[in-house]
Amino acid sequence: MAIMTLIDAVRMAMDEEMARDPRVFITGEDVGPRGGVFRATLGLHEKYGGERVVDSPLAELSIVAVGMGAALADLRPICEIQFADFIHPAFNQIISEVSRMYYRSDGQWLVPMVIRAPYGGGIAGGLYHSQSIEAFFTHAPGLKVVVPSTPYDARGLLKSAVRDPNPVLYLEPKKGYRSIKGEVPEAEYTVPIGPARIAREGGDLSVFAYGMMAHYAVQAAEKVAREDGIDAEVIDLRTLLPVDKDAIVNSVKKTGKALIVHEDTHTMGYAAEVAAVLGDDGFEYLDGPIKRLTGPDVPGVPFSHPMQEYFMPNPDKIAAAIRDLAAY
Amino acid sequence: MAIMTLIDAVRMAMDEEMARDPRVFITGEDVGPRGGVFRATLGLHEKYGGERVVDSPLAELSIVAVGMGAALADLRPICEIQFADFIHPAFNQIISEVSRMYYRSDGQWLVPMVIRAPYGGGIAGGLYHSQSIEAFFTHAPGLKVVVPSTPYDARGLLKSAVRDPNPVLYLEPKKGYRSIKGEVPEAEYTVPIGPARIAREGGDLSVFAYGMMAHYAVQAAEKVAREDGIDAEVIDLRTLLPVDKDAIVNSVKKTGKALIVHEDTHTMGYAAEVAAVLGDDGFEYLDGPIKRLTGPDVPGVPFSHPMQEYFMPNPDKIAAAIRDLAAY
Amino acid sequence: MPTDTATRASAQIGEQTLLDMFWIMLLSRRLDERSWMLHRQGKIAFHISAMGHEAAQVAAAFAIHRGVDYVHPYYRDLALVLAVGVTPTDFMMSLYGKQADLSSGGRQMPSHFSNRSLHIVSGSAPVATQVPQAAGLAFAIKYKQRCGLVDPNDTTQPRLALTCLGEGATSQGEWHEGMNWAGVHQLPFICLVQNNIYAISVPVQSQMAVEHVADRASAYGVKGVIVDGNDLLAMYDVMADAVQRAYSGEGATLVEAKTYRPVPHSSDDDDRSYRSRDEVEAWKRKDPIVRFQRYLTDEGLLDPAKIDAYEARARAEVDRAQADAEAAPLPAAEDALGDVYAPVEG
Amino acid sequence: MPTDTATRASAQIGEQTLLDMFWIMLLSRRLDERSWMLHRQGKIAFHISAMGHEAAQVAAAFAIHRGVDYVHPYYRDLALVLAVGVTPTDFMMSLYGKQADLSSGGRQMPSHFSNRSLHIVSGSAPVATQVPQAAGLAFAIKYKQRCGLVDPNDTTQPRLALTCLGEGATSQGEWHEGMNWAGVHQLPFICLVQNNIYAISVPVQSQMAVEHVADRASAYGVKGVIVDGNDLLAMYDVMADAVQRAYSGEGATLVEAKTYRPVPHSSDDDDRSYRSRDEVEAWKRKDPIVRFQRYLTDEGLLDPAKIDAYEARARAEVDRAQADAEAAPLPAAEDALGDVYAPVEG
Ligand SMILES: Cc1ncc(C[n+]2csc(CCOP(=O)(O)OP(=O)(O)O)c2C)c(N)n1
Ligand SMILES: Cc1ncc(C[n+]2csc(CCOP(=O)(O)OP(=O)(O)O)c2C)c(N)n1
Ligand SMILES: [Mg+2]
Ligand SMILES: [Mg+2]
Repeated sequence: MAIMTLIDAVRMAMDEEMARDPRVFITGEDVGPRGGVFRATLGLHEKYGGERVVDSPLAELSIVAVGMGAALADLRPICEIQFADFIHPAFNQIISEVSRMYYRSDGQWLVPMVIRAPYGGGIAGGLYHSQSIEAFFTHAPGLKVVVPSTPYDARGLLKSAVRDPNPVLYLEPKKGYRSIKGEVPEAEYTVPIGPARIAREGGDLSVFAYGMMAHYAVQAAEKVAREDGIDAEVIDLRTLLPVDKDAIVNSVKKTGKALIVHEDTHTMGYAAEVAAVLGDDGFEYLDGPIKRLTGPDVPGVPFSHPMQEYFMPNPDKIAAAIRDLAAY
Repeated sequence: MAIMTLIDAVRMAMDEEMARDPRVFITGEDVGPRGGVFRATLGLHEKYGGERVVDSPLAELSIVAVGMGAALADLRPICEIQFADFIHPAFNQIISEVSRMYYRSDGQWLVPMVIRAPYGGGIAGGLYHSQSIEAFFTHAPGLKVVVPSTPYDARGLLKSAVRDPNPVLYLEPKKGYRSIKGEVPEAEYTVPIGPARIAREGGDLSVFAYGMMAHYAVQAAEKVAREDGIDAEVIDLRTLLPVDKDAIVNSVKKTGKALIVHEDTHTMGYAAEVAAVLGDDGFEYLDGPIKRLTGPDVPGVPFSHPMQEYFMPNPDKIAAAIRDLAAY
Repeated sequence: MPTDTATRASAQIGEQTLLDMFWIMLLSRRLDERSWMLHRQGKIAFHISAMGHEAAQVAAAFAIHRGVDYVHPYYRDLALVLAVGVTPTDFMMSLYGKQADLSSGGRQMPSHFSNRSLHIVSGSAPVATQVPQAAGLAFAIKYKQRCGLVDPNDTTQPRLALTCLGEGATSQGEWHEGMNWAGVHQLPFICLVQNNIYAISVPVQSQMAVEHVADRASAYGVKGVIVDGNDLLAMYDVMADAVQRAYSGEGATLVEAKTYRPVPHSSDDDDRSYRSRDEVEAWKRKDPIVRFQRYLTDEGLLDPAKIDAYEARARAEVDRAQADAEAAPLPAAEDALGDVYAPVEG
Repeated sequence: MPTDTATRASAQIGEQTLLDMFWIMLLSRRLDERSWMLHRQGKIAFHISAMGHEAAQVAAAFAIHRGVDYVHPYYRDLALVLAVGVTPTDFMMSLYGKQADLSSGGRQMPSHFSNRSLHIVSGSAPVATQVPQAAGLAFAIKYKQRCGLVDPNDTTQPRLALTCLGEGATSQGEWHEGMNWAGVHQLPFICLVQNNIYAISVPVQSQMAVEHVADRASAYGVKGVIVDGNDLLAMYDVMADAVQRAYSGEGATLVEAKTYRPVPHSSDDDDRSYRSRDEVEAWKRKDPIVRFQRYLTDEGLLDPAKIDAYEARARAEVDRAQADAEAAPLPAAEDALGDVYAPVEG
């Protein structure tokens, strides 16, 4: 077991899959000699050559569309979107094309591709380098949306994504690229796409989160356990689409209360879906209102520090929300 | 009072606003001599000339972006997207630009524009001529999203949209363009963007809907009133963003039960937000699970009749859901 | 493309192939006419036509390795896909939204062609999305050759990607980006623009400030060629040259076929608001099928009796296709739920 | 553009204006250098530089009606916006994310310029989105003139829209669509591409298969011009011509300024992985400010003493701007919530 950062685990997964399957290639802006602006592909151009690690033009829709075409021809593209904020030009390709091809062709044509995108705030990136984009893409049946929060999962889920016959949008919590460290076995493994993970067991209430917020939720849970004796369960959702309804409902069956946390803005954020699942399938188990702790309804994460901090959820805000809910 | 179709009311609103304000112009594909593929702009090219009713290139992102630029220069564009399905190429412009300009410029720059788009299924349009797109755009603070369901509202809300200093996405339920008829006064009026409308008062449970589904919900409510003595309240949400939380919670305060209906697919559809609002702010009033009746989680509305009917909610399905919920 | 008649690629086409090309054009036309009629009869919900474009499409299909090279067509490509191997019955099944519709099982509207075994890629409705995808198909071809996954000379493998669209659709950013990839990576890629001078009602002058779509090729370092799309042999010559360039690694070609749609945009359209009847009639006189039939007659390959035989065969095929489609079952309602995710192995 | 020296537009520039142009370039450079230093000192989070691009930008600004014509800049346009009227203090406020940041109140990262009273439109980070918007601004100018909302000769009104971007950003569909509108509607629009041969690390050869971005102009029926962007006077000539075309209704111009960025892409970049130090050094020798300073010295407009005076003034302005920005308050945390919707009247 080695201790590894999240971004190293991402790179390791790509390296392994490229070594394993000559159909796997990478494209995106600056992924070549530069190794990506976050260095996720560092060394891969040197190792696999310019044929398989391809600097794309500065044009996201075609990064995705060319990847899709290559996937139709049975290659296994990994397309990097430099920042999740810049995926929007590719929206039409992802929504109208990538996610619908299998269905619209009656199961004839597969699109086995991965779209990787660093997402999230708290990094002084302002409106356009901080976005959470999962809400848009979890409304796209046919697509899978995955958000790893640990190096272990980052490696295992990305390997599963590359091998999945379906398109996978793989969102990497970039604030944690280097700050999140964790154990990663040397031996190969995969983590299945689909099931959520219990990040901390608890009986008093359930906190649902993913990405950076899964860490903050665990920190907050530890804090309220220490300080208030509240025993919160933390569910790291990991796969956002398809929704792991069982994991969501089962936790609340046990705890009776739910707090959903994300850094994305409030209205129509992913927490709405979790809340809606609970409001129906979990209704009988609920002992309190379903709470959402999210970014506020503003057009983006502001740059300047006080406003950014105001926007972002953090362990203290989560702990406060846990206490309020526990007291209900 | 004249009886008018929904599309005639839309056209009337544009005509009036163009006559009233020389800054109002229309652009979009085929909006000129052809009068739009649905004939929403019929006669306007003749009346106002090619300078003010402008056939655009076949390119949605620039229809929106050019409209935005013109709005920044203090014109009042009405941009037509031929089918809501084809708005996705403009996603980046709408999400990153149109909806964020006012915030990112600290209130300096306004984007007073309207984007009209016929949306919705049940018209044998298949995946790409049947889409509901409100879920994507109600996650865009800074934008307003409006869906009229009656000719009266269609005229009044569109006039408000044209005069609004903020960008408004105006979604027209195209299946009802000609089938929905209603009274429209001769005198001018506007309908404010924001408040929902009680389409049918009732005390037993609340049905939330919009667009074509608001009509179906009323039909279903009349049916269960007649056949089962269930007295359902129907709320036509009309403005989806910002969310009219008060109207949602107040209705359930009265009825204790909520059914949310839309024709869009299930996961992360707009019903999730309504359910989430109720799961928190409405929790204390709930006497039963929050139910969603929606299209299934498939990539689009299928073309062939049996599959399309299976996909689409209709008055019978809504009536059945009302009965189930009432019996809870 | 050599203009010298003898060395023209079309001069090498065998007689039977010329007749086959004629046959596909005719079959497409009769199938198309029947579809319009079925729509008028209220039997089908929608039809969109290839009429007037048949020569451009059939020549394009015959110039590639049909059924092997990738084709990513657009909704107007009925004649093209028939030439590649789609049958009138396949098409009729989609018109009627029947379960046996090979392209989508009735999920898509008609004319959203797809046939995986023929290497016809499923298209959507938003125009031009197929262009960067086709660049991706072409990218994969080159990738596989260069990374040793296939033998570049293996003719059982796709060696180019052909995609089609209308002139209006070139206004989309999608087209720009696809063309740019094709140019930067010198891909085995052919973009065939069928310029019928209208995008629904919008004339080409409101669409672009250049006279020819092919004028845009140079912006991508791609070869651009203009051709009379109603002249089957000229069209074949241009396509054959583009195919040769693709096969030999010389890169991408943008072919602009000048043509016309003598009928409304689709069964939902009424073209009287945007063009004169005189204009339509003038173009009808340039009909590509009439023109090629005349040529074949002049060459002694066709005569009235043979034409009658082809016509009878076309009618029979279209009749049978219609009958088969009408007799075929609709999809089950629950088929709406299928094929959202492919199963994960292992 | 006339090449004859005497009739060149730049020959008409008055001496004081030449010195003003020099001054803005110098001020931009010194402000830019200070910003890099502040980043190294950990005082600011981010800087992105105009270095090397100053001549292209300043010439562009001086050729238009500054503060009146619309400018929709990109993140590299520090010298351009300074020339239009943004102050070093304004810029420093944005570097420090202070409440007094005029462009965004601290909401945006630095170099997302905006100033409504100067007609500088707020930009975002996704590249090229400003291009079709600028076409919209130009569309509005023409609309207002043609619909009688303004007098075309009223020089207090904007008469053109200028937008800028890098060569890499022209790969975006957004650019294609904006250029297309500008061409179809013959808009008073200037697109200035600052071609510094890299998009972060990606060289222009991986970006496009044409040698010059200006080669793309013809695809839009737009005039394309290539110019040495490090030659202020040549740049001014080209821009003056483009402005004249815009003002007189002749339509849009694509200006490609060949230049170089001698520093990394931004404070987050390290350029050693993608280009040689030799290349960078060679370009540094073509520095546009050094070059123009030499020219002005040769012309007798500058001498070492005058240069020292400019340098001292620049240092003082930058010092004061920094001090003012450091002393200014941050936004309140709750300012995060403001300006989501403008209030509806009546
Ligand atoms: C993105 C998008 N916008 C609008 C439409 C609606 N639409 C369908 S075909 C068409 C015109 C296409 O014209 P052209 O590209 O010239 O092809 P043609 O039909 O003339 O062969 C339009 C506007 C669409 N399908 N996709
Ligand atoms: C849509 C989008 N994708 C990616 C980025 C990240 N990015 C910022 S600048 C840049 C390179 C721009 O290169 P170029 O257009 O040549 O301008 P330059 O910076 O060289 O002046 C990239 C890739 C972005 N800002 N927007
Ligand atoms: Mg056309
Ligand atoms: Mg550059």
